[in-house]
Amino acid sequence: MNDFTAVLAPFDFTGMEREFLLGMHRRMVQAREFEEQLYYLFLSRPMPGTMHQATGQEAVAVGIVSALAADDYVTSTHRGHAHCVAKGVPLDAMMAEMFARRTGSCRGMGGSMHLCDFSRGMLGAFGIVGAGIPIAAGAALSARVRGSGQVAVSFFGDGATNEGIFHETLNMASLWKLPAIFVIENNQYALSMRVQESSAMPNLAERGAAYAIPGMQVDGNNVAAVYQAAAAAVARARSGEGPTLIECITYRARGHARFEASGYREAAEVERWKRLDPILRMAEALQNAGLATAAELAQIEAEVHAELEAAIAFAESSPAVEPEDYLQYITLETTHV
Amino acid sequence: MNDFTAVLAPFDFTGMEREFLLGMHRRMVQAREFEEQLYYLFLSRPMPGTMHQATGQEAVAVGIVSALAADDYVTSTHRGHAHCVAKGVPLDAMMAEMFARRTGSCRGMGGSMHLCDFSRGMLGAFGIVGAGIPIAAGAALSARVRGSGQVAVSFFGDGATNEGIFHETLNMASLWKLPAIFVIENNQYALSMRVQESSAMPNLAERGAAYAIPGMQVDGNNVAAVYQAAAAAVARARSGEGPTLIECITYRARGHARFEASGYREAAEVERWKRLDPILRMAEALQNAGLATAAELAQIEAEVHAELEAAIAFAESSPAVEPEDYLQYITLETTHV
Amino acid sequence: MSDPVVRELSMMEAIREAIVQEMRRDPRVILLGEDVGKFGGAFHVTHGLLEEFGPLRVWDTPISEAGFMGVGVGAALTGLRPIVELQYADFIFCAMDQVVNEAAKLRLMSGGQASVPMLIRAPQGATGRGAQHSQSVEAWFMHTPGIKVVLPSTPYDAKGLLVSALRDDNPVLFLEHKMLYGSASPGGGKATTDPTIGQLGRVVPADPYAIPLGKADIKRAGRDVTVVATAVMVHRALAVASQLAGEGIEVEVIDPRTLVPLDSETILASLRRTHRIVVVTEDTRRAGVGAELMATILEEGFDELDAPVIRVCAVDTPIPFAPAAQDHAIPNTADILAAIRRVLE
Amino acid sequence: MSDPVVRELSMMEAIREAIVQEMRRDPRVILLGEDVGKFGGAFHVTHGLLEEFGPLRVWDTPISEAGFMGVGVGAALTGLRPIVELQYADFIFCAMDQVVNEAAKLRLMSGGQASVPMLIRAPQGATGRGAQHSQSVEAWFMHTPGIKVVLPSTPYDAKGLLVSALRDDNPVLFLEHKMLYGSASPGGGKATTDPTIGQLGRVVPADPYAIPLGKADIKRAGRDVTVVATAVMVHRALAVASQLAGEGIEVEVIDPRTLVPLDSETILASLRRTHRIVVVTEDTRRAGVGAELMATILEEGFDELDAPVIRVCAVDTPIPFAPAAQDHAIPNTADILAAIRRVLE
Ligand SMILES: Cc1ncc(C[n+]2csc(CCOP(=O)(O)OP(=O)(O)O)c2C)c(N)n1
Ligand SMILES: Cc1ncc(C[n+]2csc(CCOP(=O)(O)OP(=O)(O)O)c2C)c(N)n1
Ligand SMILES: [Mg+2]
Ligand SMILES: [Mg+2]
Repeated sequence: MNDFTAVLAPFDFTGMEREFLLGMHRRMVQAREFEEQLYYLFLSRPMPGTMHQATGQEAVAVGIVSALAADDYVTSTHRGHAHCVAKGVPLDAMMAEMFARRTGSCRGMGGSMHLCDFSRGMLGAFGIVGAGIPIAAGAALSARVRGSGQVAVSFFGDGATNEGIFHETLNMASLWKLPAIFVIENNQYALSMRVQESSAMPNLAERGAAYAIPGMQVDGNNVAAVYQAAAAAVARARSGEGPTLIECITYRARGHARFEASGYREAAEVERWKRLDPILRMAEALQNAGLATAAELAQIEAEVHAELEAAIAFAESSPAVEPEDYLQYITLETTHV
Repeated sequence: MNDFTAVLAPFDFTGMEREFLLGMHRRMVQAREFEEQLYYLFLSRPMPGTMHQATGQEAVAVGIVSALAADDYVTSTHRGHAHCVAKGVPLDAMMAEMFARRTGSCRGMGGSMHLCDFSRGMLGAFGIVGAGIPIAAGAALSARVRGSGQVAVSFFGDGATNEGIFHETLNMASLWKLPAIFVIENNQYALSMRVQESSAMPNLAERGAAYAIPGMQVDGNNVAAVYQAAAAAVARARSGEGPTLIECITYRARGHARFEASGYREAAEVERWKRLDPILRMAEALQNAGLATAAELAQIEAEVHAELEAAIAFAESSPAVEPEDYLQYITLETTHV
Repeated sequence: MSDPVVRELSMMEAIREAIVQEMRRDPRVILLGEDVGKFGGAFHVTHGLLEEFGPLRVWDTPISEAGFMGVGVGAALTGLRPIVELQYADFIFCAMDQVVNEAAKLRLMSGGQASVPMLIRAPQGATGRGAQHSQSVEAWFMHTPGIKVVLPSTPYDAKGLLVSALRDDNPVLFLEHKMLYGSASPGGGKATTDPTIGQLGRVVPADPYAIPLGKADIKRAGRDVTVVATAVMVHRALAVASQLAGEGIEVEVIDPRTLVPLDSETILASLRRTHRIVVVTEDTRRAGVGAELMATILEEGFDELDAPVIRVCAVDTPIPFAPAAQDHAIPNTADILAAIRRVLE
Repeated sequence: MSDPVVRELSMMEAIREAIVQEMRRDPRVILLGEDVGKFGGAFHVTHGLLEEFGPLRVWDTPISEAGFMGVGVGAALTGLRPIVELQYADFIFCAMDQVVNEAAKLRLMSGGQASVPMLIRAPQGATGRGAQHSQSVEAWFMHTPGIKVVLPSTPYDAKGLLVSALRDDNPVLFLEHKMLYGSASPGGGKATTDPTIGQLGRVVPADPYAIPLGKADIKRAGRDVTVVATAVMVHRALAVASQLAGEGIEVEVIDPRTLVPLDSETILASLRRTHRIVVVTEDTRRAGVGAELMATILEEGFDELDAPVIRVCAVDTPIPFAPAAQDHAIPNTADILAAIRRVLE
């Protein structure tokens, strides 16, 4: 997106309660703080595995998930921490998973790229680009068959739209009018590849037309705008009208993965986007609207910071995974035959 | 395509020589006769394997390939006989392949679903729906790298457009402006599935827009119209402007595979399309334009009929594949290391 | 109590009956696949199901194997028990990522939260249609941790195994040999037949029954040599066994029925009686099912072996089209006979 | 004549050098893959190639594995010799159809008309990144007729094998163990290391040279027991061999280097000397490389065996994330040591 200003939207809080807005803000701060803490943990001690930060993209995760009910479904990506935070996965369990502890969300079996929490409809981060897309559609189909009224959201990147599975799934979801919402986190890059270099149609929302799916393009660094788009898509999905494709224009503030230097980006571009940071913008908008003071916002940050310290302490003091733990998770003994 | 009349085009022979037009007609008759002979062979004696007839679709194969040079590339499908005939694969060798003889195009190793002739740029029929699409793009990329000026055509069905590989390939071909032409043979069905049941956007030419590829929809039972579309696409490809998507609206006159009864189609629909038979229409148009008499056309049919009788005789008298023949074709001994 | 009803069924009918009965019993079972609804399936297995169960249970999909496999995974994760049908097993490679990286791994990756009770059905085996419609794919999935693999040889087994596979909480790949269906493909042509496929296991109870996964079946008892065979090869091995019985050689024929889990105990118990063993499978030789069976036997039964194990498998080749070539590439009764004679030397 | 130039290279550097030299020699060689150009590859292997060879030779692809694998096939069929890079071997399942059904079958299906001189490069092996970035995929392709499989363990071997693989007229899968690269992933983090990986084969000639496919290498000679090992396991086996040498036990360590074709002759010759054999691989056990090696040894060397062959392989599981669990699932030196002691009993 060379011309981001085209989607830059003012904050419109119409119909949103203060509590709700502060809740979204808090979630974004939690997601940010979770990853910033991780960043320093990875710098300062041997941590298992790797991680991909969604720093700068928090408004997408939080805005979308805030429009969902607790039992709605989400599938996520290799860059999944913020989605999990938004879906209410406990920070303690998430942090413990990063430390490969038994108390982790996935009992230490998954790690950063496979965080999930089935009790909260979080069906998983997927390390295979695009793999979560049909799985969300399947969850939506399941909701339809069971008549549960649930909807399913799949988050994926701009790069993922070039996988065949995107095409196959959107076609089926549209044909069957599944209660699904496909959210493109267009952070301008797939690793080193700018979206213009990897997508012949860089206006990704327009790809919806190939499946007769309405495509929306939103200011992905404006949590209220994202929420509003999601709310419309959720309403559409629940009323049986079918899926929506939402392209959220955002930016990956950090490298692709921990410490990746992103030498392929221009410093000026990175700087420009820093000023559009979704948390900064929301903080400003809340204050401008008289919904929160600087002190109240600082208070939230302090509380979140304390939560993260507690999460790290929880993780550190949790029992390590034992070498043979995994053996119980390979297959499920079926007893009901 | 419920409203086929929207694309029904009058025959416009502007700029086409009589010889050329009669040549296209002859190719269509050859393709038709090849498959009709096969139909009776399968009825009357044990024939190896199976076959999928393109009866009623001959104008697509012949119209497109007539716009190509001899060394341009083609990839084909399970329904590939007509493409091979159009590309000039000898009828003898094709028929011998159907009989599993050593003199077959593929030495009896491939059969109907894998007919190919590399000496004529015919890179193969593929039994995996969609598999030929990226292979044609690869041939186009190769032509670009070698600076050969060749173009590559991929034929595939309406059903194939729902495979992810269609999406991945068209995106790359457009990004890289490959000299490729993607031809959808929209014969209204993928086995039992009407195009409206399997494609959320049943106007398949419009799918090109998702990749910034121009999409054309043509009367696929009008060989002159198909040729004209192809000629434009070839010119575009050779001049470096990139790929074109051509949707040819046509109809599968016979069952999906030999003897498949197509109970899912209405008799009236089948009848309607019989009147739109591409060979009948071309014969009529040639006569109307004063380019051929009924007698001359009958003469072509008689000649083709004789060719096919000769091809069958050739196949029958050819040596059978010996049990161990295949062993030499599994891997190629590399001697140049 | 009256006697249970039994009839003769083809394998196609037996599988269909199992699916119908399970769909009546369990509303969570749904079907997904190309032409499975209106058309009734490429091999007629799902004939009439759309009519009985309606479009919320029977989903005709576009040609999008990866996509609908993934839809199956998502449905399985969220309370349904999907049956995903592929028209030919060869096409599973189009959906391989969803099978290997998602379906089979999700349980472990989620630390036991996820279960993926998905049944993948796929017709396989060589029937003269060339290299892209002929493969036997079991070995790839035997090597895929997290998925079970079932390979029935008779209608009776097929029905009982399908019931268990469908009630299993793990992903299961159910491979149906086209030559055993006993039905024509509505895609054209008559039923493919093999003279060695006789009446074995055609009598099938009308009521549902479950054959546990991981339980081999001794298709013929014998004291001189053990033959472990799967699918069509069970029938070829039995034909050879009958022939050898005329010479006074008693061949024991064991059908593992499921490759994962594998009932090595039944195989080893037989080996302890016969001390000689031949393994016959239709998949290609290198790193195939035969290799795994040999390795297992070698590990657990080395001291029982009076002769090296022999594997009779397909040649390491894509399956050629010409019938003479195909028949050379796939094990036939002469190959099996020769192997048995060699192991008895 | 002056002495040939030799230097110490990491495996990453050795592979890069082979590619650069072949690209200079043969204009038909092109590169396709995600981030292979501007970025220089997920593990830096193709660093600087776009600058040297330009965008007609080095193609940065979208994330479309099936698509660009198919593009590779098409290019290979029409006069080029593409190198297709996958960022992790686990992603090959996204492109599996093009590898198994097209690349590997086209030669046979076309009756020998087609050749597909395509080299697929993929980094593999467990390095703590969870189940979808850890697999060792060689067995699936060993079971795929029509494709060759190469698995180097040292920089020296990697360079020479890559040259041969690239000059081969068949599709070749070249699997590079991430732990052996000796370089950091630019995707983040430091080079993954293993204390058992020492200096073996780090001295690499500057000039191009070819190591033929199908030729095993005896990495250490020994008379008491043969260990056949691949990739990282070669290094672990050598560490154990050193340790056992202190006890007077001489272990012979053989690295097949290519799994297809397999140099069974070198393995069997060793067996004829030692009569005891252990097979060590990182892929999962069931129907894996270990099974095939055992089956081959059983078939051709049964009478030479003084003890059952033992295979040491990964547990049949998706690779768990926690390092302690991963290390349990993958063979380590203690596992190898125990197996050797057992086979010597
Ligand atoms: C199938 C597959 N191909 C490639 C990769 C390697 N990879 C991981 S993330 C990534 C870039 C993804 O880009 P995008 O979808 O835009 O998501 P982002 O990283 O920007 O959030 C790549 C190429 C992968 N994990 N899976
Ligand atoms: C990957 C794959 N999936 C399914 C099939 C089975 N199949 C063969 S042809 C066909 C229908 C193809 O429809 P379309 O692309 O419209 O081509 P048409 O048959 O109409 O020419 C199907 C489902 C296949 N051969 N390959
Ligand atoms: Mg991105
Ligand atoms: Mg069609």
